[in-house]
Amino acid sequence: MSSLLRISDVQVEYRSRGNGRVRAVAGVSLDVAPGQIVGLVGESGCGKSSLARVAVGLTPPSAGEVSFAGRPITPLGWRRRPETEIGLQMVFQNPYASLNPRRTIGAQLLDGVPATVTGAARNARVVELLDRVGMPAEAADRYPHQFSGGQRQRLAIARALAPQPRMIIADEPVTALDASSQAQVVNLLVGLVRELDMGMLFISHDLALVHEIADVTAVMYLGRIVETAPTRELWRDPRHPYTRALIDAVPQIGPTPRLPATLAGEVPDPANAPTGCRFRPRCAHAFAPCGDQPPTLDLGGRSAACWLNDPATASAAVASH
Amino acid sequence: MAPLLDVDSLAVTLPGPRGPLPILHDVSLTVDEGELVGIAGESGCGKSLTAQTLLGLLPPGATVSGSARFAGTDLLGLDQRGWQRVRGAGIAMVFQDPTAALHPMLTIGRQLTEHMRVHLRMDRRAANRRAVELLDQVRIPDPERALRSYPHQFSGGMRQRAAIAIALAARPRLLIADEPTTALDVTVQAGILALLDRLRAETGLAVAFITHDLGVLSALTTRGYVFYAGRVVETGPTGELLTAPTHPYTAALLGARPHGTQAVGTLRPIPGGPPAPGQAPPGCPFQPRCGYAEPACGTSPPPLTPAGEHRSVACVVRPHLEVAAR
Amino acid sequence: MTTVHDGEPGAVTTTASRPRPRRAHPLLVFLAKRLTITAGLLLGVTVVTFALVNVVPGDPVTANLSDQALNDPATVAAFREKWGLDQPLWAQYFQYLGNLLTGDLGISQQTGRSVLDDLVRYVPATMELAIPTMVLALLIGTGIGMLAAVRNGRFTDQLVRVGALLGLSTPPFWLSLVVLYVFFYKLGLAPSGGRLSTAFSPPPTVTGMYTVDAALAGQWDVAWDAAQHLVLPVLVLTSLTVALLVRFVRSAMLEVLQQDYIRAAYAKGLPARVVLRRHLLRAGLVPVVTVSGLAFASLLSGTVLVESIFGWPGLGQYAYRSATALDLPSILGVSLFVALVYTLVNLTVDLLYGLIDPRIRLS
Amino acid sequence: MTTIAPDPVAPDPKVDRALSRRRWLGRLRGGSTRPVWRQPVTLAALVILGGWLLVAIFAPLIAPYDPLAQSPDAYASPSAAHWFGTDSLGRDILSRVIHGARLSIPLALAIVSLALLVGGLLGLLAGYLGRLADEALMRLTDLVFAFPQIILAMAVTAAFGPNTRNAVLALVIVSWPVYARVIRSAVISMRGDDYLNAARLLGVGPVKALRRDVLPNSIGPAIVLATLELGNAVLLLAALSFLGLGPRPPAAEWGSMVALGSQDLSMWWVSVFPGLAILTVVMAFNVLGDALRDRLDPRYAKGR
Amino acid sequence: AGGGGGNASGGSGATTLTVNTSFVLKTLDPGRVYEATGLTAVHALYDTLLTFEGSDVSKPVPALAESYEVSPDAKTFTFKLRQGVKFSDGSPLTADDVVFSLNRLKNIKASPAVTVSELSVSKTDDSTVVVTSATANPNVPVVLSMPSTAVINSKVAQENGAKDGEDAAQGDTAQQYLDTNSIGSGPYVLKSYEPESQVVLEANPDYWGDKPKFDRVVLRNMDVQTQKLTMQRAEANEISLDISGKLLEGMPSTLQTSGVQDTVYFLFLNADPAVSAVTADVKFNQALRAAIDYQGIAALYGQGAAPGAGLVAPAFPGALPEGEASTRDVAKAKALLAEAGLTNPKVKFSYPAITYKGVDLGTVATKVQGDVAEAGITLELNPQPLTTFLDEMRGGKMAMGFTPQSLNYPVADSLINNMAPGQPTALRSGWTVDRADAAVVAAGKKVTETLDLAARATAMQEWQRLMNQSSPYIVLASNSSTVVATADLTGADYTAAGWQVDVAAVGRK
Ligand SMILES: Nc1ncnc2c1ncn2[C@@H]1O[C@H](COP(=O)(O)OP(=O)(O)OP(=O)(O)O)[C@@H](O)[C@H]1O
Ligand SMILES: Nc1ncnc2c1ncn2[C@@H]1O[C@H](COP(=O)(O)OP(=O)(O)OP(=O)(O)O)[C@@H](O)[C@H]1O
Ligand SMILES: [Mg+2]
Ligand SMILES: [Mg+2]
Repeated sequence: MSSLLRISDVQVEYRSRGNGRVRAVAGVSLDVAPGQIVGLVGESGCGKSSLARVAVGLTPPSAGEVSFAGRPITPLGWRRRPETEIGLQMVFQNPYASLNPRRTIGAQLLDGVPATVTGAARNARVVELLDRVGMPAEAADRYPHQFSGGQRQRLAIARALAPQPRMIIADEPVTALDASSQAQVVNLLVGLVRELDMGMLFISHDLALVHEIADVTAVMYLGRIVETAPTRELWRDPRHPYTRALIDAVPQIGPTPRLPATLAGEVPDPANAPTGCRFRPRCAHAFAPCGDQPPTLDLGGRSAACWLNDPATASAAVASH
Repeated sequence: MAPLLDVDSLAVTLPGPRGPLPILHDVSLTVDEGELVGIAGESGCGKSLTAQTLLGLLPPGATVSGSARFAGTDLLGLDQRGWQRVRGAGIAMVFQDPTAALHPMLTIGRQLTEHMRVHLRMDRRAANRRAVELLDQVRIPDPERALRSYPHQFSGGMRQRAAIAIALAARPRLLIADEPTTALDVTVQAGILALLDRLRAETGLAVAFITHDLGVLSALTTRGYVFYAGRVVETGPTGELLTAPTHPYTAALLGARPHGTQAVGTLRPIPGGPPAPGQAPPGCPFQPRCGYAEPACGTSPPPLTPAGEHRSVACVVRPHLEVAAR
Repeated sequence: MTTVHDGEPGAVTTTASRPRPRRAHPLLVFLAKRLTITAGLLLGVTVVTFALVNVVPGDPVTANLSDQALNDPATVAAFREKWGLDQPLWAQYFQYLGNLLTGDLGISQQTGRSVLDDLVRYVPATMELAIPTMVLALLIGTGIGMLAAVRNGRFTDQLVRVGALLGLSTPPFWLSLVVLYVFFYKLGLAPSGGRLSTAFSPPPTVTGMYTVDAALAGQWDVAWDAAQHLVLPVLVLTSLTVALLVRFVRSAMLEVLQQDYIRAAYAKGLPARVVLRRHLLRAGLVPVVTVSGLAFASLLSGTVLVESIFGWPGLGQYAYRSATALDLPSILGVSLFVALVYTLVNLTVDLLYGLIDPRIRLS
Repeated sequence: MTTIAPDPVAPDPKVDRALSRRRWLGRLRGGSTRPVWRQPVTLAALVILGGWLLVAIFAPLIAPYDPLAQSPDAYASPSAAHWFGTDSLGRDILSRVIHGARLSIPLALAIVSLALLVGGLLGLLAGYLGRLADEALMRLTDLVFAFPQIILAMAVTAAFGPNTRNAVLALVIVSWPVYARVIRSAVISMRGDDYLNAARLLGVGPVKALRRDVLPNSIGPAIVLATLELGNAVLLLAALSFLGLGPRPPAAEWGSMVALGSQDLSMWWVSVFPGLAILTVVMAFNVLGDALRDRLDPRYAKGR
Repeated sequence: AGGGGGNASGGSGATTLTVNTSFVLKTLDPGRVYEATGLTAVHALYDTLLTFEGSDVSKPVPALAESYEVSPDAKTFTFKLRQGVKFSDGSPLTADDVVFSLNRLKNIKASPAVTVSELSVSKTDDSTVVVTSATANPNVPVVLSMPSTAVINSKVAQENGAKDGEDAAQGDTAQQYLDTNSIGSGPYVLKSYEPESQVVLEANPDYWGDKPKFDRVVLRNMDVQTQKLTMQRAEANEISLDISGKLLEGMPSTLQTSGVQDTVYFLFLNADPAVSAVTADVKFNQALRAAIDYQGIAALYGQGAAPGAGLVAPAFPGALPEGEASTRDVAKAKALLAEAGLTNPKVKFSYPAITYKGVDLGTVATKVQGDVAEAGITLELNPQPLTTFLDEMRGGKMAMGFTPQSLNYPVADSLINNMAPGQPTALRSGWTVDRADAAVVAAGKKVTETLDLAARATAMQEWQRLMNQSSPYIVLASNSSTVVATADLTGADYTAAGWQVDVAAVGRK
């Protein structure tokens, strides 16, 4: 399966006042194939958005490369985006900031309709797009503030669909929404991706939600991807202690109160990341080899970056416990 | 025994551009000593406003009716001094966003001890001793140093735990936690939930926990209230409430949650949205979105009526259907 | 609000955090950067002033020689040569810069004294107005602004807002005339102008501020007289500055009042006065500090008009006279001084931020 | 368990009592969102400004005398014939004050709109281009800020010769940086805004993005500021005129009228009335600016 | 609270005379001083060979020179010095000091040097000084009464950088010292000098003449309008120098005033057609003259002013009598304009935006504008900062201007040297000898050639009458300079001699 979006060894650094450099993304590789939904989960501040922005070319990576449909993505400066990249679109987290409050919905959708579509066909496209996301044609003449958060997110999706993209990166598209609107938007997005056979990188910190929709789930911790696996397998048999902790921390509905499992320690700050395995200070299984950064081990259709998965070191862990 | 907090028929209106807006209607709820009670509902349904009413922190121009008694005191009749005595020492509050609720320019120590010294009449040393104990209790490492730190030097989870320590400092009997974990990651949330549960167990603290996450409600609380459009639509033991919901709204909320089935369209959104304040339909406020709506639902808002042991529901249709189904 | 620094040691429980490379003390880096910017700014000021003065159709010779002397070519030539006006513009500029580096601001054409001496003479006079004004304005402005914010929408607030509005809308020169008319002419409650009654001699110079110097020398009658002369100009300047501050403080405090942490402070059962004094004031101080810098700048503007009406021999009058006499060294001197004050005030403001707000604390 | 609560709107004495005791606290969170005509101060300002506009437009019809006409009746104190008295040349002060509105108000508008235009354009470019352009602009604005406004304006007018045009020019020179900064920071904060990102991802070119997405969303605060600055412009213009650097005589300019009056304070009416004219106009502009800000700037509108 | 102008007697018990005046003060160096307030101070600090007494400026009287002789050709002047005069530091004043002072004045080439540029000085013995003039000049005694010719202590001056040689223009560095120290023999010594605010003089205990009545004199910088307010509340020991004309109205009658009409305000029109064809037209010139309401302008100035007659102010010998004042005739003006073929002529009218001796020039200019408008002449007012105005005027490109004028020393002849056709000031208005009426040129020459002072005055009048017909100068009005003093003072008389008031002569009743 050839990949549509390929992120290889990308790093993102920020220069922040007083703190020097912050490496928000510290070497991430990720592939998304056509028609595939890849979920990316991780705690707040672990670098998900930074990765997404690099992936679409909004910011340049400090190292590594992103390619879309086989061509490298050139970081967008103050120039027009090349045609070849327009097939890669993004849906943003905050529905209140991702639509221009001073332009009509229609005008904003038209921005994305390819120049090849002309005349009345352009407006027809807008209506069609609105219809796709379940909004009436009248919406085209209205302004963003006249819509609720869920509706806006649907309009933002319509806009992303306008240039008929082959791949969508959705950065926490439903985090700001109510459970009910969340369900609406997620259903819509997933339905469209499946119907149009697009690829999608779905970023979220809600593990349960990703579990519901993603084919493959990647778990990110402090700028690194610690585990990637088909969603069911990941959920059933997590290979990285962090994935395990994340799954166990999701509160479940049951007949009697049952507290979710807690994870020791605090989320470290990327400016001050621990050496070696970054999860080491919070990991119940930490042992000697964790002082070195674990390699991403291919476990047959899935991968994990934990020494426990390396047969050579794992035995030592057993021995020491 | 009378409950610690007894709210009866509470109604609140807020000033709007075109006259007063009724926000809360006929809200009744109780919290017993040492009980963990949950309040859930969609955004804007009046959860926070209920908490604000109970602390006398309503916006200007609000009107309140009904009654709210806390440990024998009539809260709604309190004057400024009365409120000062109740707040912090009787009822304490933890806010949703720990970053916004901590003063960014005062040390944690100061924020932790200042009301102790007012309520518990402690001197500086005693207050500091207690502060260290409290920080230790909420599992903040190196409490002595933490006292001298500023909020921005803490991580989100630590901030929320510090906020909880602050709320507990003056030994309140009831803690109102208004979505204290919504801004936090699941792993951090797990820690906070565990902390609240432990505090309740160790100190007999009563907690009213506000959340919109039914999973959290289920994991932590023993009894729950579901709010919709400023009304309590259903109440009962949390486990029963969430595994066997009676009100169509509770059921719909549960249906919209992901349940790990991995198929397109398994999330079942509730059609439409909640009514804006003052624009609720004449009858049951949920009726326009309800799959079970009958003409009877459109006449007047159904009162909360007992439906089984410890449970009440404000629906005229669904309980009968269930009875019929059994 | 502003940049939030993560990575403070308190937050990190890791045992193996990477040692950071040694860097210069951030405060030093900050100061060095500011110094560079200031130097650039001052250079810019010299360029602008130089250019402006030379755009002026007026010729300094005309401004500085008597009418009949101007008819005498020898006198004119002597003047030109003496002040280097016979050299090309760029040469004049670079000569000025060269002298500047050695701390020589040149000699004022109109007073015939070194500009530095002139500044030393006039700056204290202006400071004698500016310091009490600023202190009064800060005290009154912060107090009233806070009161108005707390009483938002009520009568007190309306009153304060209207008052501030009046203060902001009153032309300073007109207000000076009005107070002069009322307090001096009609009521005779205050002297008409100047720094000291003619019956007194200025006290021995220490700070250059008469009230202070007289007090230091134990000449209480002189100090009292000097203080009386301060009343009207300070009254005018204060009323304008207070207005500016009140408006700003009020809206800044209102913003703070909306913050969750203020509600949280009430929710803890703290008495209102504690919340206001400890929580509100502290947070509101940051914007107050910002605006004080601004207020100071506008105060310096205000003194130009007020000094000229009250016959106050300060920097404002000196600037005005230098400008009308096209006295380049003096204009440059004043501009440089003001720019320096401006950057110093800004620097102080920034350092105060750090003091008030731990999030932007530097070290 | 529950009973129907009394009508929540109906006054309940107990509730009222509780509320009145608590009102001071409630006020903390901000007051009215009342419409303009319910806010007496704003209404008054609107009326005053409207009045002045009418006065300016119909000045020749309203003014009892020719504002330039001299008469031997110099320094006449206010009377039925001359409501505001006459000045040293026997000119009717009321008529001059009335005609002064035709100068001050349009000139203030001109100053502010020119400064907005210049500052806006520079700010837009600096914010958008960033880096060197931005740094250069910031240093330039710093430079202007480093001079006290009135001194710089004075120097500029003195340099180019005092007349109306140069006074306006000088005031534009001293006031554009504020707009440049406001627009610049709006643009910069918006550079990260997602609707701009989204548009660019759709292939919208930079100039189009600047025009459609950046400008309309950054101009708001600048316009609010401009309204607030109108009063200041009137004041500065009057100050320049007071110093003899404004519109040329015999123009009926309020600042120069105050200056004329200041020559002999015992003839108080000569300076008092033009001073009051300045005061009222500036005040009206300020109130209006405030109202506009409260209305348009969400930061201020919130709960106020 | 504080008393009015701050004239409460000081703690020291010393008597203080306060002199309020609006000043721009650049220096108290006698060799450089030229602003009025500087002259007032220098006159009190230093002695000159001769001087004027009270407000009489008709004849110099002895001061440092006990007597003097004038050669018949008016070129050599011999002064006999008074003996026993000491400088304020106690050292004796000698002929060398006189020679040094006058040479320094001439050679440092500062503003006042022009008055002595043709003079040279030498001593014949310790008590005799001879001044020679390159050209015949009967006014040398007057010049040597001026404060700039004050005698300074040459030794102290040289110690502080004073030079009197040819190269003194570059070499002399004594100004800084002389601004803060007085080294003269006058009735007062300099106590403090604050050029923006005040100059304080203290009585010289060793003064050779009559002791001054006041121990202290403070020359205080004060705006005119404030002076008026101050004097209205003043009780004693206070003088104001700028309250004149209109401002005198409404002053308490207890105050005494002393005024002399020594200032003349005139318009000038450029005679160079290249600058302005309109103003160069003699007919226009005459039309303008006829259109101006001289009486009205005098009324605008107020008390002590008179409609313009000639360029010489009434205070000085050679002035035209008031009866010859110009008069208004609008019809004539219109006729002249028609004759010249000018319809609605428009001229830019420049003037310095200043208040001179209590008169706002802008107000006067506006009045003129209003007057001539009735005759169909449009003047576009162009107020300028003083420097810009002077500069432009000097450039000779100003079409029409307005300026006050006071004399450098109380003799009107200097006007000829400046304003006669072809002279420097006249050239600024493009008035060359070629463009002038031959009669005017001749009349001017006649004045300078007349050595007898009385005859000179008559010639001067004749010159002015001719000037009034065709010169570029239109005299609007003459105005008084006034000393306003509290009732208790004596000798507070205004003098046209240059120093305004002799503070040493002011006494108390
Ligand atoms: N412009 C920036 N300058 C400096 N640091 C930044 C910047 N943007 C992000 N960071 C830092 O980089 C890290 C990763 O940020 P990022 O926004 O990618 O995280 P995220 O996983 O998307 O978090 P969230 O779930 O909160 O959206 C954080 O520590 C953040 O503080
Ligand atoms: N100060 C106020 N003025 C007017 N209306 C208000 C004010 N505060 C809240 N409301 C309205 O009251 C209703 C209830 O608000 P509340 O904050 O109690 O909701 P919530 O249930 O806490 O929602 P969330 O889950 O978003 O916190 C909302 O419709 C809100 O718009
Ligand atoms: Mg993110
Ligand atoms: Mg809430």
